[in-house]
Amino acid sequence: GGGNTSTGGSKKYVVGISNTLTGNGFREEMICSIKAQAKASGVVSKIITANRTTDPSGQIADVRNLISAGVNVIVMNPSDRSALDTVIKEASDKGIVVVTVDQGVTSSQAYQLYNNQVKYAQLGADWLFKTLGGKGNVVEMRGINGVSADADRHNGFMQTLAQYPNIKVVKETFTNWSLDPAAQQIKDILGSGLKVDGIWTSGIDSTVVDGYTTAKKPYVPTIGADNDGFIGQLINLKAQGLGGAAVTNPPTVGGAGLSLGLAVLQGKSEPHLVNLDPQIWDNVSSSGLSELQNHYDPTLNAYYSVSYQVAPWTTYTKADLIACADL
Amino acid sequence: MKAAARVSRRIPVGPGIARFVRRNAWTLGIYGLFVAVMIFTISIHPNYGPYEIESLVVGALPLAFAAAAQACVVIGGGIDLSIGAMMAVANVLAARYMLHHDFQTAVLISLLILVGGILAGSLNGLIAVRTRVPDIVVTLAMSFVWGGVALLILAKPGGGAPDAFMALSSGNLFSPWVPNGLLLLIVVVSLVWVPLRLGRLGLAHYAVGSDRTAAFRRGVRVGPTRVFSYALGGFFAACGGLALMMSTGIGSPLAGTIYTLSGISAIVLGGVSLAGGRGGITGPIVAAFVLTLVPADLILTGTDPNLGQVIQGVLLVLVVMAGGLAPLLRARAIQRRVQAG
Amino acid sequence: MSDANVLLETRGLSKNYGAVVALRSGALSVRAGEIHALMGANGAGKSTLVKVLTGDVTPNAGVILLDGHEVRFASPASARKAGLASVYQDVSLVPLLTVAQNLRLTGTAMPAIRPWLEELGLEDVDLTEYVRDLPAPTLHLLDLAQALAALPRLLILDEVTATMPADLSERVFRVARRWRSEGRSVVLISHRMTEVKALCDRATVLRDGTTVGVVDMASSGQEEIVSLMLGPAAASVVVSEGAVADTAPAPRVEQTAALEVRGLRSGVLQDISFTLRRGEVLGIVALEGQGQADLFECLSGNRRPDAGEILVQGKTRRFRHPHDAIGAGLVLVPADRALALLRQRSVLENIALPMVNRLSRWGLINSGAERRRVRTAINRLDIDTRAGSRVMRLSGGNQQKVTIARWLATGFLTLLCFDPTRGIDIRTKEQIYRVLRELAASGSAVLFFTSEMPEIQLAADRALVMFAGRVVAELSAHDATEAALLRAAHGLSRAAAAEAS
Amino acid sequence: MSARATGMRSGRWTVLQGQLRDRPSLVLVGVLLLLVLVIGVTRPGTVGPTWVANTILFAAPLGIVAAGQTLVMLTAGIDLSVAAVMTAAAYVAASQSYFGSIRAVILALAVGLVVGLLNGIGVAIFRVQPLIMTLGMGLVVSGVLLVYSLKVSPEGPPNVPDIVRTLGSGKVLGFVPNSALLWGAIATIVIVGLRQTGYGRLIYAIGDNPVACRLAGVRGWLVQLVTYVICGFLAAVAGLVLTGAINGADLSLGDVSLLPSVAAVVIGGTSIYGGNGGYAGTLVGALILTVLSSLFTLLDAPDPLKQILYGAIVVLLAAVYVRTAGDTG
Ligand SMILES: Nc1ncnc2c1ncn2[C@@H]1O[C@H](COP(=O)(O)OP(=O)(O)OP(=O)(O)O)[C@@H](O)[C@H]1O
Ligand SMILES: Nc1ncnc2c1ncn2[C@@H]1O[C@H](COP(=O)(O)OP(=O)(O)OP(=O)(O)O)[C@@H](O)[C@H]1O
Ligand SMILES: [Mg+2]
Ligand SMILES: [Mg+2]
Repeated sequence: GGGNTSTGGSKKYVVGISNTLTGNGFREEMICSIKAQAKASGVVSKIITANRTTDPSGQIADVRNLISAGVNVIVMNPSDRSALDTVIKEASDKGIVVVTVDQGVTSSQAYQLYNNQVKYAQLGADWLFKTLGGKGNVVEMRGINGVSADADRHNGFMQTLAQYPNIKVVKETFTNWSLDPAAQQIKDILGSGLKVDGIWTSGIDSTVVDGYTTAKKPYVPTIGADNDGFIGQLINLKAQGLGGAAVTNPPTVGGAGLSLGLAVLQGKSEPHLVNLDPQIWDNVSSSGLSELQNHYDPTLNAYYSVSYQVAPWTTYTKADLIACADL
Repeated sequence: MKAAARVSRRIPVGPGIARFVRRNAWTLGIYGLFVAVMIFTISIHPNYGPYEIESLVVGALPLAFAAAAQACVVIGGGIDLSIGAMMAVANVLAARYMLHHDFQTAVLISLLILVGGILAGSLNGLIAVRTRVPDIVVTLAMSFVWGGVALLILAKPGGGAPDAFMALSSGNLFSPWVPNGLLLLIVVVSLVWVPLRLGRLGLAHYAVGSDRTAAFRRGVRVGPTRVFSYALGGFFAACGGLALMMSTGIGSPLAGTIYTLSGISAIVLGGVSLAGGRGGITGPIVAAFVLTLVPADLILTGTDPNLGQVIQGVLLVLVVMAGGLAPLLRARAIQRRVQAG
Repeated sequence: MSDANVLLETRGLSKNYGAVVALRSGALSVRAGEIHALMGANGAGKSTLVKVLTGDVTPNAGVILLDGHEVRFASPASARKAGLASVYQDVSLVPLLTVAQNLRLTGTAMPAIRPWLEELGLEDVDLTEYVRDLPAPTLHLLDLAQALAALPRLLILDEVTATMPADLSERVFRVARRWRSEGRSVVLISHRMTEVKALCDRATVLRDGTTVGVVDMASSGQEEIVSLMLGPAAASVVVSEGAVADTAPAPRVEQTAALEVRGLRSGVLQDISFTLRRGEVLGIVALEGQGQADLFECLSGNRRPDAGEILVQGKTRRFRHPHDAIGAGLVLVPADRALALLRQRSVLENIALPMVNRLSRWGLINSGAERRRVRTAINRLDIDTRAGSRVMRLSGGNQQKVTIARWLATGFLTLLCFDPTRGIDIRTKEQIYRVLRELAASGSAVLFFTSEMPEIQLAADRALVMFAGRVVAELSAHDATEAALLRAAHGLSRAAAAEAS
Repeated sequence: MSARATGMRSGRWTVLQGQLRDRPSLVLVGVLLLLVLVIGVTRPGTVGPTWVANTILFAAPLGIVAAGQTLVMLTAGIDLSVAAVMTAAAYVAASQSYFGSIRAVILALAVGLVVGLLNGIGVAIFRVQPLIMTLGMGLVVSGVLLVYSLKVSPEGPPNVPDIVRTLGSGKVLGFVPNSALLWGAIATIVIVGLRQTGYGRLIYAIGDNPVACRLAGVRGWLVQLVTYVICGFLAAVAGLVLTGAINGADLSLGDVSLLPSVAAVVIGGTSIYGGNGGYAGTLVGALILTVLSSLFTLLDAPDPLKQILYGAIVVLLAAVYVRTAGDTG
């Protein structure tokens, strides 16, 4: 343990970040939120980031290297539920606080803070099926086949589907959470003459709506995530007939996780598991619409998540988050 | 008169050692690079000890096996873009069938998986040989097939293995400075590769990679030998899948995908010629360790992770560039010696 | 063919590669205890017949009888087991293995091959050297030694002497004679009529993939064989070898120097100087490895000399790249066609390679002009372009012709030819001599190295003999008899050289 | 004595085979039509002008990036940095659109040129293995892009510039995609260029035998350098077309195109060892890959099975191709 340096009376901590997917908007925003929170906390002296595209085995090596580098707290987005248990134990044994964000792990030593992915899917699916009057053809556009988060969401989706016997899934695709495949799939589906009444997406949302726009087809109710572009579409295309809802999946769990970890370091007692419940903002109800309008920021990237803060954990400013300012 | 009758145009060579160095310059170079990176690591991290060594070995093991697998295929004149996917298949098979079993059963299952790897590799090779479709196309397509098979076996990450099995790579038996993973690697390589390298089959393997027509005329059975090189690749890929199992304790259908490309950079760095017939597997394995150490050093030095990627890319290019310069300088030196002599 | 003594007999062997018929109907009958020549123009199908015989490729039809029993070999290895061993035209040792490893691959025991290595003068060769580091003649000899170690009843030699200077060829012939004297057989392929006449008992002649006759060497003249090889129509065009110098245009050697070399040093080359005038064909003669290769490398701009000057038309030139030499008008036909050819590309692209940029207007190639120039060059050398969509499918000799045709089409001031007639059939040889004479007559200069000494008197105006990196003799065409050249080439006539200069 | 004619006695099949051997892309066109037929039969009503236009729209970026890849692979090289370049070009264009479309597009194309130039210098002058050079370059480009993306984000929303959007998803006469026209123009230039220009000839020549080129006075390094620059440029164009087609850009946009860009080339019959092949095959290869993924979207089968089927079909296609077109070795 140890490695704390005392500067000017206040404890200064070294923070380690482990992330295993690069070039992904969600993950980048997550890292930025950790940096912003580190800055806002005022007790962090240094951030060491292990950020590369790798697999659980690579992440284990990264975390071990963070341990060797003498960090006090590790915030990680675990690439697997159970693979990292051993290395988390190693870290905890050395007095390092480990916080896993975005996805859960089976380890009991880790502090966990994540969005409930099963519930994420259920919220959206339920809204969609209800909107369709419990009857009709839907398309399920999933993420990456073989990834836990995708499997969890699919489970949630199927559980909700079971309650609506007259809803039929006419097409299930994997977008790989990439724009190009999603765009191609929606064009193929629209071109095939398949009757589609609603679309559930696992987050590649505005691209799908764009597909409808360019094909000049009437919009169908669409579920997406809290991405700025999609939020904008829900607001601006409502008049053109686009109905839909955004389900929150904040990448800022990163900052929240750091906040949790620092609290533990400072001797506060915190729960080991913080489950964030996703919210749903639809563009039909007035409450939903006002949430959408509150969060929309036309200056942001289409896939920038608008869940800027995770209350009550994060304390940074939105400007710091967006600027991704380092310490 | 005597000089005129001499047939061979002999490049003047020094004693045996000098020639050994000349012929294995690249491999020795990569060993040297490893030592240099290691020294650097220890200098920035004075407490470098058993824990860090174990981290290095556990982290490098899957890539080392992937590199060994790719090296076998490339030396035989082919290339296998499905090695990552085959690793995934081995990984999910292990995770699915070892769950809730004891150590003995787990070992038995791994033996079966190794046989499966050999069969899968052979299938790749057979298709390439039989259809005469270029190796790169066959194995690119097979990477989809094996990827699909992995998903059929395990739809999402899961499964497990007994702790004792996992300790095969992460624990240590003799000394904390010598992790089991390293022993495992050494044992597998010396049991499989060394006898092969010394025997006629190994010779045939290199001969086919160097020049198929000539090898055929020398009496090598080209088709079976090519299949063999793929089978060997499959074997090491299965080892890689098991190594993933040992380090993570779970199976993931997407586990191996990153190792196809990184395996290729490891073999090129390790002195295997992509044209076939040249190189070995120790070079690539050491290269795998270098490729694992560099990101670790970037973390240890606290380098900006975004720049880290840039540094790795530049380093990769610079090393190969330096390696390419060496033979050039050597050729100059030889020319100068010829003039002197 | 009711010859009781027949060892091997083939009937109606054929082989096509796609639309190209390489061998139409190959009949060959070899007796025990004879040296049998296999003759034919470039592309006649000789090598294909050898490959089919020894299981290197599978025939489309036909039978092979060994001792009267039908056999079929799946690979050269199984042919070797049955007593047929072949040294192929293109060297077939694995380049990235050492010589010793190549021997192990074939299962040749060291004691079995040792005497043959000595017999062929290879005892000095370092067996732990990589094959790719050894020169082609050595490799052919190694290949031969290995074939001999299996003590085959039939030894097949496909143009192995083509790459060899006279002294090395003689070793091969010694072995062939010995083989015959032991009651075993040899099939020899060579385009050198004198070799064949001196050595062989009978010859089978192939034309366009078909066996057109078997002749007794003792009782038949060269004209008969040539007319069989080339067909009755073509044969009348060909005159006997000696006539070339007489019928070709008279040389008009001018006094202006096309090329002057002063004190050049590089590799084996020790201080060499000479002048090549416009309108002159200058021959270079040397045994293997006397610096001739280094000379040509330096002149063609492929290597920078360590010392000395190269003057082109009186001006000193420094070549950093062959591009510079070509720009100065010096072009090279290298010995090894593998160095010169784009194997997967067409004959046209190969020939047009150096001139594509010159034939372009607004970036686009003037294909009409290109085709015309290429066609003229092809016709001038009579290249068989049936398999011309890929140069590697051409027969060895035709590939060699393409390397020369390239410069005929492109144009040059001085032609540097390194053994240009290696592996070329008799008619084409004459064509090449004639072309060299014509080029000289039209004001170009030609420098050519040859491993066949009689060629000097046929084509050259003057000859330089090199030994140990120096010019040791200069002879006029008239004095350059084979005997004189050989003496000088062995370094025996320094005195004579001193006299000459 | 003129060269002997090609006329040989041979069956009709041999003649046909000879023809196919010289024009292997005909076999590929057959395969493509077969796949379209399968879609037409399994999902009646799908195949029509709109579907064709859409397919070409999505094949265009792939086809354009594969054009550069073809050139590089003909010189016996490979460019693994194309994905990063596509992404970078798209992202730069989107993030710079704020300052005007023209500037954005020029900067995006400049990214491609610079990366291509660096690749070319590494491969042609410093003799780094193309695979390693471009792999390393890919890492460098995406790393720099990441840094850049964090720097520019406050300056304004990344927004696909209008001309890029028009280029990527606009249509002429209502159904001919603009990107198809661009692709067609590039294809024409590449095909004619390879066949009819000195530079094109030299690309093949360098890939076939660099030593022979040197002896023929060709400065091979220059040819290689130019080829990598063109490849980088085309990758940037492809990135722009792609970002225009899907009206969005993120930091992994081009990743999905890397493997297909190589696959389209090899399926199209270009040898990875260089010197043999051409763009016509690649073009059909890109269409085949796009139609295949279309087919799999429309197919109702579990994803793992689809993947296995995809791989099996590609092997089968290639095998049929090798059988009919004859071995190219
Ligand atoms: N692999 C191949 N593909 C296509 N055509 C071929 C192939 N190999 C040989 N040929 C053709 O078969 C014919 C006979 O070739 P072969 O090599 O047997 O001639 P050769 O008599 O040995 O000639 P040379 O004296 O020049 O060596 C030639 O026209 C050649 O182009
Ligand atoms: N009239 C001629 N007679 C003989 N040879 C010539 C003649 N004109 C050109 N050549 C040869 O053709 C070669 C190519 O000529 P040229 O320099 O025009 O080619 P290029 O492709 O334009 O070269 P560069 O790359 O320098 O622009 C020259 O090296 C020269 O030797
Ligand atoms: Mg021949
Ligand atoms: Mg010019």
